Amino acid sequence: MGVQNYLYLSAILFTIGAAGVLLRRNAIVVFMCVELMLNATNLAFVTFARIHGNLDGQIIAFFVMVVAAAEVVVGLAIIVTIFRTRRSTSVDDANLLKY
Amino acid sequence: MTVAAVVSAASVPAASVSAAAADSIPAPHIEYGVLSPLFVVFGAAVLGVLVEAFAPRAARWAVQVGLTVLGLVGAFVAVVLVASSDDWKGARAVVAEGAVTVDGPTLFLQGTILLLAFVAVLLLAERRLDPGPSGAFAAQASTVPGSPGEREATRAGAAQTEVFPLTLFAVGGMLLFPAANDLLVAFVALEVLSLPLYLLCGLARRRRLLSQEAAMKYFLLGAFSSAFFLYGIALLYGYAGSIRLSEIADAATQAQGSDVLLLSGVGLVTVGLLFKAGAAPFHAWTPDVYQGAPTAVTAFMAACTKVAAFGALLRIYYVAFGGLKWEWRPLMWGVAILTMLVGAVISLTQQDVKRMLAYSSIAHAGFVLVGVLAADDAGLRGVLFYLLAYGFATIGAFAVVTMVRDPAGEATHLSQWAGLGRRSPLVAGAFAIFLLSFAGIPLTSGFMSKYAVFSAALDGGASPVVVVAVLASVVAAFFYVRVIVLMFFSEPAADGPTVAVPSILTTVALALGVTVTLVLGVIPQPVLDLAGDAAAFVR
Amino acid sequence: MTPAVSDPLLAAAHTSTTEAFGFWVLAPIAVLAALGMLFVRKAVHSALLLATTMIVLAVFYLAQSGPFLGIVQIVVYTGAVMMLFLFVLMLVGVDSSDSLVETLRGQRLTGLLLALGFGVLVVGALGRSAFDDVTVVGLGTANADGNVEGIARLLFTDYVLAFEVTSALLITAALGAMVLAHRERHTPRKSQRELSEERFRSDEHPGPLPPPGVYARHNAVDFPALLPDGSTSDLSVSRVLVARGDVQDVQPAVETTEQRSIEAGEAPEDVRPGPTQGGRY
Amino acid sequence: MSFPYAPVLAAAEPASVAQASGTADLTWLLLAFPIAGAAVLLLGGRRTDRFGHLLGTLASAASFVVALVLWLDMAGRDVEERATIQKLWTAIDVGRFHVDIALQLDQLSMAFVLLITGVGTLIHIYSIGYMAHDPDRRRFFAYLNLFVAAMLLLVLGSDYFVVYIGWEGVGLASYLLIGFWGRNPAYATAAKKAFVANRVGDVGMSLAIILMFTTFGATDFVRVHAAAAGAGEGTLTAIGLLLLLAACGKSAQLPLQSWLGDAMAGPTPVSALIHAATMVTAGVYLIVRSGPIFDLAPTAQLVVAIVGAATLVFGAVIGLAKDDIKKALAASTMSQIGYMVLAAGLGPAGYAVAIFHLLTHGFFKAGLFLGAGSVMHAMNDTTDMRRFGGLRTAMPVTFVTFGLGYLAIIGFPLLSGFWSKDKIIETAFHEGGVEGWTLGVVALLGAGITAFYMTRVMVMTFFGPRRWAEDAHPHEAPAVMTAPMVLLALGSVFLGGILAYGGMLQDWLEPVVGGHGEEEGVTTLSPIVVTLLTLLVVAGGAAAAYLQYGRREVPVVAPVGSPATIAARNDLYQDAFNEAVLMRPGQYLTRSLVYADNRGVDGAVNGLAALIGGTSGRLRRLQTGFVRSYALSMLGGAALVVGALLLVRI
Repeated sequence: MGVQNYLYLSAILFTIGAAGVLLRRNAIVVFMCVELMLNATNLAFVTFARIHGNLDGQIIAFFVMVVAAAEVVVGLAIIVTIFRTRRSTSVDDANLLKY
Repeated sequence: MTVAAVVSAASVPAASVSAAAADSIPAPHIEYGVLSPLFVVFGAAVLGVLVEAFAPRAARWAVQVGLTVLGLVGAFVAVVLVASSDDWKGARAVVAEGAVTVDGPTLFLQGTILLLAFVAVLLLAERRLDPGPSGAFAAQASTVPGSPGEREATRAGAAQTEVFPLTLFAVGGMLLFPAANDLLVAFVALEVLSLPLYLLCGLARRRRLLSQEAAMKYFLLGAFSSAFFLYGIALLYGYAGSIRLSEIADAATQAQGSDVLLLSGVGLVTVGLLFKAGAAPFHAWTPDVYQGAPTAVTAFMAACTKVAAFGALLRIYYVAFGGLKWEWRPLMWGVAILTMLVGAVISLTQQDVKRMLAYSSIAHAGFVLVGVLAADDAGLRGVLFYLLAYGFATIGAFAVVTMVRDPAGEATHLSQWAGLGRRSPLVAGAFAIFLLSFAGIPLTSGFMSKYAVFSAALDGGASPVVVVAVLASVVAAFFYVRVIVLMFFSEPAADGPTVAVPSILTTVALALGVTVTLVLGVIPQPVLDLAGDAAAFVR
Repeated sequence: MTPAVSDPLLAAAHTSTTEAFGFWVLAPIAVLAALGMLFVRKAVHSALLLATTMIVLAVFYLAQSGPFLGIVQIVVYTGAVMMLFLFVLMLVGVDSSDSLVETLRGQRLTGLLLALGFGVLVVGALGRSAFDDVTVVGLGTANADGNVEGIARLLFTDYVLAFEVTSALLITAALGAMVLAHRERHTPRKSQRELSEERFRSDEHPGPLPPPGVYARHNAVDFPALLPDGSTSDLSVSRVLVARGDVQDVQPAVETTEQRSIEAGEAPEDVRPGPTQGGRY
Repeated sequence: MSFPYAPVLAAAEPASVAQASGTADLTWLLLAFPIAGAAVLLLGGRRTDRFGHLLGTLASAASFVVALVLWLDMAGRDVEERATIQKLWTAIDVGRFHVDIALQLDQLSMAFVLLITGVGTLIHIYSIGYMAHDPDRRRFFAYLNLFVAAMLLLVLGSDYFVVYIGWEGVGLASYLLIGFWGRNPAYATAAKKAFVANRVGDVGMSLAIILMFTTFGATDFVRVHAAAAGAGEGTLTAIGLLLLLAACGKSAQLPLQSWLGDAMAGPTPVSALIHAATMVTAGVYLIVRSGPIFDLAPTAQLVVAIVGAATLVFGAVIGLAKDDIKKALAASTMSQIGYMVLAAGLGPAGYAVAIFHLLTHGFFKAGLFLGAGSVMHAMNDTTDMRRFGGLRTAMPVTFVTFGLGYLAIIGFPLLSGFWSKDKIIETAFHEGGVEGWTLGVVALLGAGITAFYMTRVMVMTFFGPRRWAEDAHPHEAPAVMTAPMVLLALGSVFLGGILAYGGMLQDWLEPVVGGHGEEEGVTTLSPIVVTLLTLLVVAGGAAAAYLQYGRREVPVVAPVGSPATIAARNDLYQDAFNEAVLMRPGQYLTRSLVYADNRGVDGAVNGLAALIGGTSGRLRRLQTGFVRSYALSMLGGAALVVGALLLVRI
């Protein structure tokens, strides 16, 4: 088995995550799909690190985790605030700003 | 200051991990002098957080505003010192172990961002237009709008003074973004500038539902675009084995075999950059977020984020992808044309002033891209000048928006602006100047900036794009002039909004906007020279 | 399948049979779990499926000479981040589930098609990059001093600035969470004494309510208590039961008006006892 | 937007104008004083209310003193060394587009500088009294200073681009001053009218500048004029006509004349300074300054003369019927500027004459306006001459100064107007041929009509029985107002004679605008004959007016009058014309665009606009407000971007 299979897997997971962002309506699930995309990216980084034989890829993956953690905090805070006001976490309900 | 502590603290665990490895890790060398603007801003932000914790509530607003202004001014002084000092001229290159490049464009962009942020902070700190201790922001963002809890917080004189450290963190990210010499730093900087903005968008005092909706939209789409950006970085890393811009450029020029990976990476990184810059087809968030966010925050975003995003775009494109010019130029042609047309055409039918300005900012992103297309130092100079000129005009325009009010807050529907010139000729006149500048009428900064980017693009061989750009300017100009006519030559409605008298802060911001717009229109040469001197990237 | 290389330093350079086996077992699980996220109704299930994928990825990190990352993935991502997601799901209602009927016209079809197109593009690009010919260097040399040491070395030299700046990110996150979620108290907390005084001054019932079934033939919750005069106390039954009309008949000696209305299946308009009823227990 | 086409001509490097040195270094001070004055007054706000008027006057006066010093210095130098250029800074240097902000002080601009600062200062002084009771007097003085600065920049700029800045500046100041009492909707409309007419002119100016830039690769006088000889006549004609359009807008010439009458809504000192003495003459300045271009484009030059002649008669006819004293004077201004434009259209022979008339006119017309202001001041701001009459006893100083101005404008022998107007008529006849005769006769006729309507104004205001409203108690104005009137009256009497003495002005201007032209002209009528003829016509006109208005009762309510009178009263239907020809189509266009906006493509009234509006309306709908749609568009965009990049490799 070649290492590129990991890359294909990462691309597939990334795509599924992207599709999830388009299809799911619950803001939290949408956000989880974004996390899935980031995870897919990390897999690609780790695999490339292995291919190139340097640790830069792993470092980046590590940073991505830190950044994602911070992003999750902020994102969930925003979603909770909206939920308090609207009693709904559906992204389709937040539709006042348009045209 | 804090940075030194972080570094020394950071090296301790590394040492404890393995005694053998500890001595072999060389102490990292960080050029604090050259990077001082960054550290001043971050330091002020951290101090701001401490102020939140320890200062009494009554004093917080004043302390935070003072600290923020001081931080921005200090950082600007640092930029000027770095740019002028002979000692540091030698150090103008790749610093901080190769993570950051401090060169002409970096310093020019950092200076621009700091100036614009200073003006935007004046708007953020305005408290007379929306009377109350919290200004235009919610007294307490965690309370449900309209709930007893919110009323209680308002009564108690609560104020969300965290706005200021958040702004400073965003500014710090913006300073770093165009200076990043590797894609990881670029990504981290992108997040550092974005996260505070997501938060700031949701803090409006009035129309909080819209504000929160804006925050959520901006956040979800921003995170989505970050993911693309990151996957692009992954592909570029996979191609080049490094994320240093220069090494990517080297790998691209010595390409052997297939460079499909490289091109896909370029494409995905572009998605992330164009999203922040607000270019079509990644512009969809702009109108909604600009409309929903508190106007002062919108002004800050519209001016500073755009500068930072285009700065990073320029650096990554010129330095890392410079050798791929022939591959990415057709794409950028398309994006620029689409962006200009979408921005100009849709702005025609807008009824809301903030939304109209948002579409105008999209159109301007397109005009700036025309300058990027030139892909030479003349184009770079034009873009640098454009960003500065546009930033001041746009902050000024939003400052006017904050002043036109009715009992429900800002009156942003265009029909409410009819006859504004009769009621308040000065404010309407200032707005007219900004609109004329957006339209690119001579004697305003808009004319010179358009001239600079268009002529660079013409010399760079992008004449079809320039033709479209001129057409788009005409369409947009038609709309701007219509707004001017509406303000000056139609009867004001009886129950129309009034122009509230702002405090000195907004007045200064507005005056600065007008002055810079006019001065850059009449004597742009000094700034053009400055941008010209700065316009060369260090690889 | 490439045979395993004997040199342990280069062990990571090529996939061993074990690794291949692991991949083919785990990768489908990851993909299925990810796909599941798209199609399950409940948000909690989505979260658990995501956690599954993450754990699979952690295993892959371990397999690809990234033990540090593998552990961090489990501790930070699966442990902390997913917990945060779950907490928030609890907060907004763990039962919340999406209707899977699409409301935006054409969204699902275009979305899926676009995603498919995008996936084909990226997978195609990866495929055309011909990694089959590329020699996989492997992390044997890089990890010679140990993976953690290797990462530390890079982290505190080349990436030290990014590391420092990340602190700004974390402060921002903390500050943001405070701004949006923390509610400052603007009135002093009431003392026990104040609370009780308040209760007695109000028209509410100050003491415990009579339990159901007192002096009745049953002590089930739907049997109202009998008062000394033989009438029933409607304070003793849950208002929900009263509203539903599920209160059992205790055949009191004296029929009260309330009783009659309950029997008739009409819910009393104000189920909470008014001030006038205060003395009737 | 101008594009760097390869310039047709490599502009010659200029060497003919010396860099300023010595006293001429002070040129920038001329501008600095009024700019500083305006800045202090505008930024200082209410704090400067107490001394604002004095500061404004002082700034203007200081500028005048500098002008005098510069003039003496210039007169003391050799003829070849008189013109100087002071370069302040480089404004624009993008690609091939290079503009210096530089001040060119030569004999022509010197004349204007003296007029602007001199008359300007007098009017500042007058305004102290006139605006004494206005709460916004400080703002008024700030605008006046702003105007003086902009007007000075206009005449001092050494580059068409700089002139354009001044051009816009005076437009702005004029707009602010006309609308100074803007709470009155009629006044605001007047300001708007002036604004629109000026914008039309500005379009001409900016197009001309762009055309110059693309043709010559430069926009400064020296290089453009040096290179003009090498350009095609077609191009030069186009530039000339565009400059004429600009001049028409600013100088109220046909067909952009209509705003001037309405502009009288502004305070009277404004009318005197801007709409009589200085700003409206900017068009004449522009044409004279661009002489080298017009000389090479005879067609454009002829059009200039025709426009001038037509406006001359047009303004005079309107003046015949106006009962509003200021509007009558405005019509007269229009007509007098027609004389100047006519002269400027006669080529080198006429340039100096045009400037001559411009200077004398600046004095007597400013004097007349100030006199009118004094009368209005005395009559509770009434402007209807039918309510005046017999004011000569009540206001002796005003009567005398106004009377001298009157005599000057009709061309009474030996007064200022006599010298300059006579010269124009003479030069017109000198042209020879059909043109010369036609223009000459028109000019002659105009002199007669001028005499008629000015006599009418004079008689109706100062002579005859009193037709005052009951509450009118006319009184002489305070000294601060009468003093400037006296000084201007002195100018009206003597200035013409002094400047005409031995062709002094013409000699002075010759290095800039070219020769006298007396030698070249075709002698059709000898000067003496022309002078006599003119005097005859003028006397006839004055006598007719006296018979009409002096000997008969002037009704307080205007009689219906003949159709011709009605037409004249209605400004010869200029507004109706404008409305039918200019405004209506514009309105239809605007309306259709609005309609197209509202209705999308349904309102396909106006092809392209509707198309854009409709597209906009539809595209707008793409912004659905759903995050998921946006995400969809982003994914689509990402796929497109990557696909487009990869397309190169497949």
